[in-house]
Amino acid sequence: MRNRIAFALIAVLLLAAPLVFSPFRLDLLAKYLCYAIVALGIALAWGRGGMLTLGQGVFFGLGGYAMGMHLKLVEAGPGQLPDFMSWSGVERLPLLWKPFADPVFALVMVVVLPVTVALLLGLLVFRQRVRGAYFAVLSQALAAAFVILLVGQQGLTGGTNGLTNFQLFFGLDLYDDADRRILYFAIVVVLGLSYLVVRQLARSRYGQLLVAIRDGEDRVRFLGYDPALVKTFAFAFSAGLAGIAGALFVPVVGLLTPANLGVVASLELLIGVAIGGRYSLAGAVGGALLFHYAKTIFSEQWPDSWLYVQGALFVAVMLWAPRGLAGLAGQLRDLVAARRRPAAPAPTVLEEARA
Amino acid sequence: MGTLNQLVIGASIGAVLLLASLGLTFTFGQMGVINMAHGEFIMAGAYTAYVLQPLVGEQAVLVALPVAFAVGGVLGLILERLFIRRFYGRPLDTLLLTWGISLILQQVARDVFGAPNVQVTAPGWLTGGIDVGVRIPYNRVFILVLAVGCVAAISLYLSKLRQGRRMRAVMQNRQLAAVSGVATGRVDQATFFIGSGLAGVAGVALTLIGPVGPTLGSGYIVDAFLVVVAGGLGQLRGAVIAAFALGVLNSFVEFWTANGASFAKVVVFAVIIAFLQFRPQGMFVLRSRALT
Amino acid sequence: MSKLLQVRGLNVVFSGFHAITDLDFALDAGELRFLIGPNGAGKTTLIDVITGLTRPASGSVSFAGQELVGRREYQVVRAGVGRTFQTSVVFEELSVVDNLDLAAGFRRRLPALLRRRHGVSDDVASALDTIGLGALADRPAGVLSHGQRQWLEIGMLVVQRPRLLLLDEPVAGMSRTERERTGELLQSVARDHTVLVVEHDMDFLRRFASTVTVLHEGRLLCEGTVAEVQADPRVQEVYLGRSRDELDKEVA
Amino acid sequence: MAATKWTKTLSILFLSTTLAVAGCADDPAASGSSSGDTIKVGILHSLSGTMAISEVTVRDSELLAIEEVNAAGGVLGKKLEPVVEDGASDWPTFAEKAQKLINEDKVATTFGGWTSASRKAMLPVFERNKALLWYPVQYEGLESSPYIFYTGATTNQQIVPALDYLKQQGKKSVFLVGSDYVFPRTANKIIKAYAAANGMTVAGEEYTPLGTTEYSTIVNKLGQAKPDVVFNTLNGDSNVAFFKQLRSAGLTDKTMPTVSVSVAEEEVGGIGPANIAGHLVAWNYYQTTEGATNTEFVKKYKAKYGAAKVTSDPMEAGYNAVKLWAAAATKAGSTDVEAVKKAAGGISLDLPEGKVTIDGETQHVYKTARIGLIQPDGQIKEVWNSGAPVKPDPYLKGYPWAAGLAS
Repeated sequence: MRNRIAFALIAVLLLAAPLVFSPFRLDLLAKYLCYAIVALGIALAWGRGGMLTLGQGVFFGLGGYAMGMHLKLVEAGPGQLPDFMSWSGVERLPLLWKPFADPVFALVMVVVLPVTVALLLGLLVFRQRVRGAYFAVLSQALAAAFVILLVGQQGLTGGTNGLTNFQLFFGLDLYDDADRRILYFAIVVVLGLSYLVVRQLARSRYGQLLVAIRDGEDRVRFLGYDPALVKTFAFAFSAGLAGIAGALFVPVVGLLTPANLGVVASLELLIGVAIGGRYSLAGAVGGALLFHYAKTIFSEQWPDSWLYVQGALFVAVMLWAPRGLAGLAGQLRDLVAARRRPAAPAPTVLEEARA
Repeated sequence: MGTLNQLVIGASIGAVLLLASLGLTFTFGQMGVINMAHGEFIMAGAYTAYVLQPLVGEQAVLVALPVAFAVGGVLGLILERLFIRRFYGRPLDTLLLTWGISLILQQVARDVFGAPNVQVTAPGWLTGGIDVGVRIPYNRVFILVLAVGCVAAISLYLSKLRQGRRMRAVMQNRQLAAVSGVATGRVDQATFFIGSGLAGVAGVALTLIGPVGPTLGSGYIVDAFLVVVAGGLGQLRGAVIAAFALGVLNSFVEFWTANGASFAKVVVFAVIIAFLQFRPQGMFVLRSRALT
Repeated sequence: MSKLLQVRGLNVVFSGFHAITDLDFALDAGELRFLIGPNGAGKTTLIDVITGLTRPASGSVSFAGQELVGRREYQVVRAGVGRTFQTSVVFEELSVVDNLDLAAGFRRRLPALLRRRHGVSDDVASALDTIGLGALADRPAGVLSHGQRQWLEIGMLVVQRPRLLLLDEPVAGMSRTERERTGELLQSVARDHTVLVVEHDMDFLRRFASTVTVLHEGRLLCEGTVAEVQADPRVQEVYLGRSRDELDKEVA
Repeated sequence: MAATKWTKTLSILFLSTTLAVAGCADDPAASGSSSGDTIKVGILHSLSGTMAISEVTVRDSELLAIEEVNAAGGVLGKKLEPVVEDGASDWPTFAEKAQKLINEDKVATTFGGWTSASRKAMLPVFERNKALLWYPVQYEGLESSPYIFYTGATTNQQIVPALDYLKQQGKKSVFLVGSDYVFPRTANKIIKAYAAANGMTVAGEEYTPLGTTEYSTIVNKLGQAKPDVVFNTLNGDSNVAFFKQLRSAGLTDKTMPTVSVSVAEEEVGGIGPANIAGHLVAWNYYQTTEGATNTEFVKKYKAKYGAAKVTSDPMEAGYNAVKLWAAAATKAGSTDVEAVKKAAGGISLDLPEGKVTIDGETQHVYKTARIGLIQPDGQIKEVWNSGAPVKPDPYLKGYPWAAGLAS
């Protein structure tokens, strides 16, 4: 019951935000909410499933590019080329782009593209029991390789410039503040729905299975489950969420470039979750909002020291609050309990030490 | 002709990769610690050469090698004592922790040495090259020799010295080593000191061929980790083979395809994923009966 | 009557070391068999091979007419072979019931998995009853004692209704009363399952075993009732040909 | 997870965020530019991240120019008040900060950007808000936004003159090496068209990802192709690796001359003058460019930021941007964007690079093209110039061979 009240309260607050904020700040909030959607997926894959994905930007990008390509084609009008193609010397619309003129196709691809890539990578690596640090390193390499691929195909992808300059989003005029408000509401709704779905997933038997795999993958294997499939599903699900977030990010921010999905961007998606608390969905959402908000504030006030702050955040959270802000309360409780019963074996969080 | 050239070039790319990843085979391979700040230790090594330059003059690079080993080693030791020590068994948390530290170190370098690249002059005797169809610059030969020398020194250390044997013992079975009277904490410190020291040495070598700036290390870190992953945990020969294989692969893809440099990176990634399909633990594995 | 489990000509080699050599081994349905032998005899390795964890150099393992060699671990489990490990692994963050439910649900398809657990299924309830952890059902498994964990593990096996249970040193590290409880549990489980137990504890063996197989240096040494085996001179040599000290260590 | 725990956490996290963001919403900065006795102007460059190396110096020279304008009485009797924001080498951040400068700080104009990507990211923001951006770096052309003034060179003021120079020097074959992004790709397209029309051959074309530091293979390809000259559009760190590895492979400025369009005095320091001395660059300004205005500029710059600092083309173009805007606003008698735009055309000032005139039609500036030779001391000596300022032609309409490049 209390959960529902809190959920309703937050929903009301988010829906009331346009009354308080200037359009500029509302845009920023909308952007943070996109990151929060990604955070939900990371909390599922990393917090529950123990898969430290350092390449979530790739999925964010795939969703974003699927959407961006569609918007670019709408912008250009039928039979016309998107602006960047003309200055990249492309004369005919590449085959890859053609189906994206269809809005339904583009929307489907927003989810299908990232999910497919995640399924493929997941099945390949998880079946071979590549996990833990190895998986983290590989997912990071994926992000690095993906960026290089995007940048290298300038005629197809806009290169480093990425896709920019969108004015229309499914009938919304992105130059108009009222229409942008509608976009904001849409994002709030998507975030709310994503939250509910991930929560259901986390509480289901599947969610328990995922936690079990995180804490003892081999043991689960001897219970007759195929951990590779279970993990791949969670990984693909988180990829799908990232894709949706990327697709919403494009109209909010008005552009998408490879820099938004590279190694550093992917890590930034992760650190919000770490700060908020990877084991708590609400913590992950809150952490993502807080981190990106802090990033905006710091880079406005003390641009030179942002790296120090960001670095210190990583260190402090890992050192003193590995369960994030959401875990701090529990940590304090454990601490008090440990004082009372000095020898109490506090349950520790297991992670795979070896690949 | 072209093939031979590219083999030679591949070997020299491999030597750079090997040098950059050698320290990681210790810290990542032996201790399971993903040290994202490894790249910044490389950077520290490079800046060591820069700082020594006005004091030593032309031979700064040579003098810098041992000094950078110490600088990197001490940085690694501090990192281990202050932080990593508390993180054993939590490798993924270590990754994020050290990423934070790497950001801080980068900004420190920016504040101390300035954002622009600085210049380290190579000693005169390293400026020439040998002609074998393709010209192999002396500085590449130097890097190759340095890499091979480091590998030789490490394998000697691991097999012949008592300290080194302890290190191997801890790596293979920490608990068993601990109950057999090995001070694992001491060994961890030594491992981190050497691993980070090697990063420092790599940094000095990299001043010969590339830029010296605050982001020097971050350019190598992903590749270096890939080498260790492909080579297998804690496997010196795995890392050596992986580094040279990736180097040669890189040079061939880059040579035979148009716009190859971009393409090569993608191919290398794909090949590693494919490779892990039949060698999921990397090239060489330690057999163990433990569950997970 | 055909055997439930039939191991033929098994060889396992770990980088030059022969862990198991030309082993033939069989188990009838409904049997409770103990597997003993000094360290390095190949007991755990045999279990590893049966459950797919270790790939043999040669030989076959047929279970109820199906070949197990070459299958992945989870496929072996689905064929009806369950096992425990020397160090118990239960899922500490999940409650005792959830642990059992997880084990019971390994044949569930995805849509069923995606639902939350409502109530306790009959299988889980009866397993909970068998292992005697009913009072702790909703506590996280992390708070259980060592003995309770082992029982929970056995419960997690039972609830999967396997045709063969492989227990690897179930009473290692247990107190006297815990061992007693485990023995009773073992007997009740053995009533309707085929069970193979790897055990060092001679006392436990004498109290609860009927037939015993002795392995030594990767080969089958002898097979028989407890009394037969104890009387076998080769077994005495293997065990008693050492100092008393070593033997104590071995059986502790 | 205990249910109540996360509920509390979420509420607290969210409330704190909301309050904090709300706090910002009534930032006193939103007071507007026309009120009070100052005029706010935005400065938006990367102060952190990979581009900070280059962009910080441009910010510095822009601040110097603002100081000078203020010392001379300001604009329309009001002092300029710079609002500095960090683009953080991240293109969406550029868009975000541009929006902030326009909406919250209500700046009269903004000086900013370096990379093509940052400009493309900001362009829609300025067009949407009908606000003004002054972009101070040489770029790939093919653009003429009504809300951007371009004070760096477009292609016909840098690349085309460099090609003219090479042709005049009798170079027949050219090898193209560039970083993989928009400027090098566009520049190379132009070069190929030029070569085709002028009897030159393109011996090869190679791109490397930004930040690449391994050039042995490309150097090997250069050695085999043996072109007369290498046209280098590499950016940033890659230049250091490229020139070091080129030199150690035994290819010198004599055997493998190069002409670079992204290497200025700043970069020469990092590459090491010994590694690059004797190679060519193409810009519109060098620290050594003759003239009293430049002597004064260099003196003031060093006085403010340190004697060891060098001045370079983009810094000078940033400095120019401030001066040109101030002149336009003064002429318009207002900081209103449309009025400034209208007044800007034809404004001509004597600036460090010489006479600079705003072309009202394209909103670019007339600039003198200069080819320079890198000296062992790290300075660049001019060896050729176009004689007179070149009229900007971002779409290369005046060059028949370039027809079809900009479709």
